[in-house]
Amino acid sequence: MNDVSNRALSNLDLETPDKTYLDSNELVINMGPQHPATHGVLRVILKLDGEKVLGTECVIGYLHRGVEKIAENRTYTMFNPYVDRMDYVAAVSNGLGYCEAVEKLMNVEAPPRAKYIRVILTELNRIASHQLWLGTHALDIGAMTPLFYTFRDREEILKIFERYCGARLTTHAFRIGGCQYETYAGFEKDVKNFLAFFPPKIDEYEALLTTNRIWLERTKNVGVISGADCIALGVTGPVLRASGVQWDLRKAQPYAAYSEFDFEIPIGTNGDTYDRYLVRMAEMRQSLRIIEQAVNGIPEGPIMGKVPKVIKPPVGEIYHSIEAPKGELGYFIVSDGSTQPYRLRVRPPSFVNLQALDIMVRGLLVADVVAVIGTLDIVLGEVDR
Amino acid sequence: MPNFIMSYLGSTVTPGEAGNQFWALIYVLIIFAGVSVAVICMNWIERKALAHFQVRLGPMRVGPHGLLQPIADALKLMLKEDIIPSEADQFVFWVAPLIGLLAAFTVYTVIPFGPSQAVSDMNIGILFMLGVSSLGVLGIVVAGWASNSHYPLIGALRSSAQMVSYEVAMGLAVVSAILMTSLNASGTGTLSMIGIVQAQQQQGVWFIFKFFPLGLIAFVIFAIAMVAETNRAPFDMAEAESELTAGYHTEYSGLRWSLFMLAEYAAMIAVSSIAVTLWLGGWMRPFPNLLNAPAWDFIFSLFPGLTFLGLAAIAFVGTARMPADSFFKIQRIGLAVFAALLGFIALLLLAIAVAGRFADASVGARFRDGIDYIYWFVLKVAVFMYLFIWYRATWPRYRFDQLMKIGWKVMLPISLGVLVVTAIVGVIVS
Amino acid sequence: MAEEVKSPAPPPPPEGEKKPAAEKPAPAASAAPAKPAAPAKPAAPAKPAGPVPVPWTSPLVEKYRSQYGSGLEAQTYLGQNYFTVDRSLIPDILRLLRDEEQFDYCVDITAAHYPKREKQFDVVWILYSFPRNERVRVKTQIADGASIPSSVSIWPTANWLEREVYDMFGIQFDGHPDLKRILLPDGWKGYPLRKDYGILQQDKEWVQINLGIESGQ
Amino acid sequence: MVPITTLHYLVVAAALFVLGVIGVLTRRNVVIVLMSIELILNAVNLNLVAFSRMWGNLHGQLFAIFIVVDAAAEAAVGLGILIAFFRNRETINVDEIDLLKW
Amino acid sequence: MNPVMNSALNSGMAPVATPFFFYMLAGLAVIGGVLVITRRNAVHSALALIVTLLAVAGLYLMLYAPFVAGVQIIVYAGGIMVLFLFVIMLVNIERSSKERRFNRMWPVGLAAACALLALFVSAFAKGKALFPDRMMTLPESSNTQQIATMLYGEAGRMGQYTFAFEIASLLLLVAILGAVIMTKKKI
Repeated sequence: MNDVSNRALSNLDLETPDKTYLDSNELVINMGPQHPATHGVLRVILKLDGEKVLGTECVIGYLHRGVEKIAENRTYTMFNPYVDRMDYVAAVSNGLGYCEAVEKLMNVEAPPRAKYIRVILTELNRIASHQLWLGTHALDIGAMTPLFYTFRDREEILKIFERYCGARLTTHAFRIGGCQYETYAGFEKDVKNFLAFFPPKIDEYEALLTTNRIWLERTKNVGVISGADCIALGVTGPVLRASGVQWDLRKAQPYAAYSEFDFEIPIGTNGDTYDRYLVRMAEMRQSLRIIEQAVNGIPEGPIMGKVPKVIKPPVGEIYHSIEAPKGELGYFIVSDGSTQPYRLRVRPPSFVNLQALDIMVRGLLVADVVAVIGTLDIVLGEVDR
Repeated sequence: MPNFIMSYLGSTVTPGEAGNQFWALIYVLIIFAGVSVAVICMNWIERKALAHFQVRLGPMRVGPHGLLQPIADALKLMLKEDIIPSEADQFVFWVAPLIGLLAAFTVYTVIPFGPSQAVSDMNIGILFMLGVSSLGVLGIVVAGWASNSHYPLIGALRSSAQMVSYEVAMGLAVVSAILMTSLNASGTGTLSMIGIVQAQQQQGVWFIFKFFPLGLIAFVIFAIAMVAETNRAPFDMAEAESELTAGYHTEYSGLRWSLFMLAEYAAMIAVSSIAVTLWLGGWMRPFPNLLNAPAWDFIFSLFPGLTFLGLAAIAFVGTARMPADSFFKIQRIGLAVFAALLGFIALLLLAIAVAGRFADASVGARFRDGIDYIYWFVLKVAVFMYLFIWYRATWPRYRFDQLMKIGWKVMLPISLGVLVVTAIVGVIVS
Repeated sequence: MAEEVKSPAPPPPPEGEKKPAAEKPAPAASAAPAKPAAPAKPAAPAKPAGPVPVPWTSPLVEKYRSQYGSGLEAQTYLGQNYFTVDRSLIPDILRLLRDEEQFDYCVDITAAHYPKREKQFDVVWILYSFPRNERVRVKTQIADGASIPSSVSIWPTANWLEREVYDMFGIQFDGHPDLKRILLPDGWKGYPLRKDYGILQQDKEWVQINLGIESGQ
Repeated sequence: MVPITTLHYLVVAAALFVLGVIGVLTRRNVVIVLMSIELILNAVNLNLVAFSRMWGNLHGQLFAIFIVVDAAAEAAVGLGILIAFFRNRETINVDEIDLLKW
Repeated sequence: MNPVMNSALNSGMAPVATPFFFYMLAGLAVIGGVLVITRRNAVHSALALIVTLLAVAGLYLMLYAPFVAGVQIIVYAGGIMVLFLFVIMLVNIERSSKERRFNRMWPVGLAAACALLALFVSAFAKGKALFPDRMMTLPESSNTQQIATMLYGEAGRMGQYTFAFEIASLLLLVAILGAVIMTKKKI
């Protein structure tokens, strides 16, 4: 089938250099867990021949907090804030995934107004997550300035979150069955201001990087992965779309109110770091389109569905997944009828995408490992759970 | 003894040449102090300019607008603990920054700030400069090795390979500039730096504009090579934070580390002053031959005064806009004093310019010329410094193999090509 | 062979009486549950039973039922179809699903621990087919200590997913290229996600040796 | 202070030459042997330039430049052989390099 | 080349600084040489060699050979020594520094070197009379200028050493090829 599966994926199965020449400078280098470019506590063991990477092995688990074990000892509502701590960069979409999973388990539907609010906040969060990715990714490759531009603009989004639910990062914005808070007075005005404020800012980022000769040199044909390999390795999100696979859960299996908005799915052609950059930049623009339609068309009505005070879903198990900024974020909940989930499994996109690092990096140079880790956009909170 | 001192004042030859060790020593001290002050200002300017590129304010806390920040940094570095890794090689670890510093500063003996304002006018000026700048590589290589750990070793190997390969391109670009000096009547070129500037004066054109595209291409090659030579901006592979943590000076700390920084900035200033000397007509003011009417001389001689006046005005505006509450009182006074100082210098310079204008042949005129030479030279070097900062703000970093590819496959052939074409055109023209 | 298991038998702890889900008819395809949801337990008082898994009938299911007969059940719960398969069928049914039914994306592999059951562990594969935009789950039950063939050769993504299941539950996967702990330190003893593993429990010995502190708490 | 004549330079060159020869003959490490050869070449250069200064023409200096060129070539090839050899036999002391073909 | 230095020299009385500089540089060169062959650690002896090279460059300056001094600094100190350090680090031969430094035959080597020294001394002693006591004056125009005319010839005429110079460039080409082929792992 695809070439990836027949090559057994044992770690560090390196094609050993031919023995005729004893390699005098074969280094095994530890990158991490304290390393400026590993986006958190990820340790990558690199086997180098000079500068070329022969193979890598990721050692993870430094940030493992046992979220799934905790879930089994918390009630459904109590567990809600834990979910924000996994992918702390895109906390809102974690919350959305979890609440929708439990609603599906309980066969309850959130009211339309709540769905619209959820879509607006999730798309804002997607933009914020992509901004943070762009800033840190550009910094790893050496361009210092985009970091400050992106963080300055991300402030606007975080202000909206803070006004809406009081928190900037771990927002805990949604409840099972709908939203906790009605939108504050100037919500539509703030979002509309943001919609006007942000497009020229994206043009600023693109002016800085898209046609920047050195940026092209550092990202073109780096960390190439084909669509088939992506599917085989379970890679989802912008990385998959950059390899040419037109698949986005918001379109494939619409949830919340996504079916009511029209937006395109940007895809790349040859699955290299530059295409992933273009895809994420285009995604930011598409999110703006969604927010615009959502803000203009937000219906009136209740924001909380008919959900009992104490949530005791019926016995059974369901799997529900949403399109988080990093990829498919899934919740597999087994309920035994009690108020606490019997088993709650989180399928994190970063954890599965990180597995593709070894394939993408083989044969590249050390400087590219940093670029590829950046382009995978992994968050260690989600990888280690 | 006094005539030994005064004897030199009248002569129009550099102290080194006039065999006057005493004045040579004074020039060396002046240049050493001048470069250190320039490095300190450069540190402040780099942080502020970089900050304003990146939509932030930069150091604002220490002194008005962070003016005392470099001094604070220097003090901090001196007080910081100077750690030497356990199995590092004590002697080599100690000597490495000194080699780097030695290489960076000895280049200044040859750089002319004026027809007679240079430590010594060696007739192999350029050759000496190229030689000493290649010694800088040794400092870095040995530093990387002495720290006895993986990352500095790789950083040292990388930066030495990078500097050696760009030195070749730089050397060839310099040769094509020197070739242009020999296109005068006598047909004998010169290696001495002062000679080169005088050649540009005689030929009435800066070498960057000579045989239009050629001079410019050679200049651009040199400009790129000098950025790579000092491990800066897009070519800062050696201390690429994201991969090798800090490259060759990872294990250094405290004063020793600041020596490396001093050496890096000094090398930056040195290399850009060589570029200025070779291509932008060293200390000559713009359009020396075209607008050489005394009126024009006077106008151009006003520039130093006007620049300082401008700086003083900016400082005064700064004090005015400073918020009123008490915390800023000291800073306000400090800035006001600084502004007054700048204003005073501005007036002084204007006075000299005016005096020079009317009392032509007197000492005042020679003194005014001296100031003009230094002013124009420093202005041009400042432009280069701004370019360094600009590169650092906008460009991401080249990967190491791309860097080498450019060095060998792009820069070297082009600089060879420029050299050959310059030679041919030179033969045709003369 | 495997007795007909309607749904994972609720653990013996005092089975909460069925919380009356909202009066929503099971949106599952078949309107009335084909088999009366006669819960083995005494019928809950007046409150009607919530949505219950109903047998899932589709050509795909028919083909496999004819092929594997009793070793395979197909149910649907809240619109999500899943197979409950006997352990012996595991490698070939997955390969079949991937090759013939184009379930080319293995979304997730996970497990659940039911200490009271004779076959304690439920291993679950969540598959998705890009061409058919459809999701299916394959479940199997294995006893404690039993091993299960690894599906890394079918979907390379299974490498880390199975390592995590081993790390958390201690289920051995035969044929896995490099089965070792992924999240917990290598020398850690105990499998945290088992029900008998306390929430505050820690491998004290590992903590003392490696971190040099008395205990993590 | 007696004026510096050419003889002084010759003595210094001779000293360097002898040091180089000692280095070549007694050291075990190939890199040090190569460095000693560089020392010897330097001694020769010093002699040439001293004589060129004495006779007042530039032939000596010119020849010194040629020797520098040659030293560069010799160092490059010598180190090339060293690397090739080290990569193969993991040793660089002179006694063990006794095979013409390995 | 500045007139002042030259005229003073002709009168046989060099400015007072020269003998001091000569002895300093010569001492530096010899001490550097000794360090090169005695250091246990290869990088230390490389540094010592650099010191020697710079000292010899200084001696060239005193012998009015600035061009050769420049070439020496650029090619030797800047180029070849970087190559040596590069190889020492790349091949990280620190392991071998634990072993004995001198080979077993070192007394014989030493004896041979001393014999050579004795030969030099005797040659110098006998030939002392042959050396003219006064240095000839060096030609006026700048040193680099003359070297160029001898190398490349002047106004169309071939210089004495132009042909030799081309062969030298050929030699360098061969050396480059040799080095590359030797060190490349897989061609």
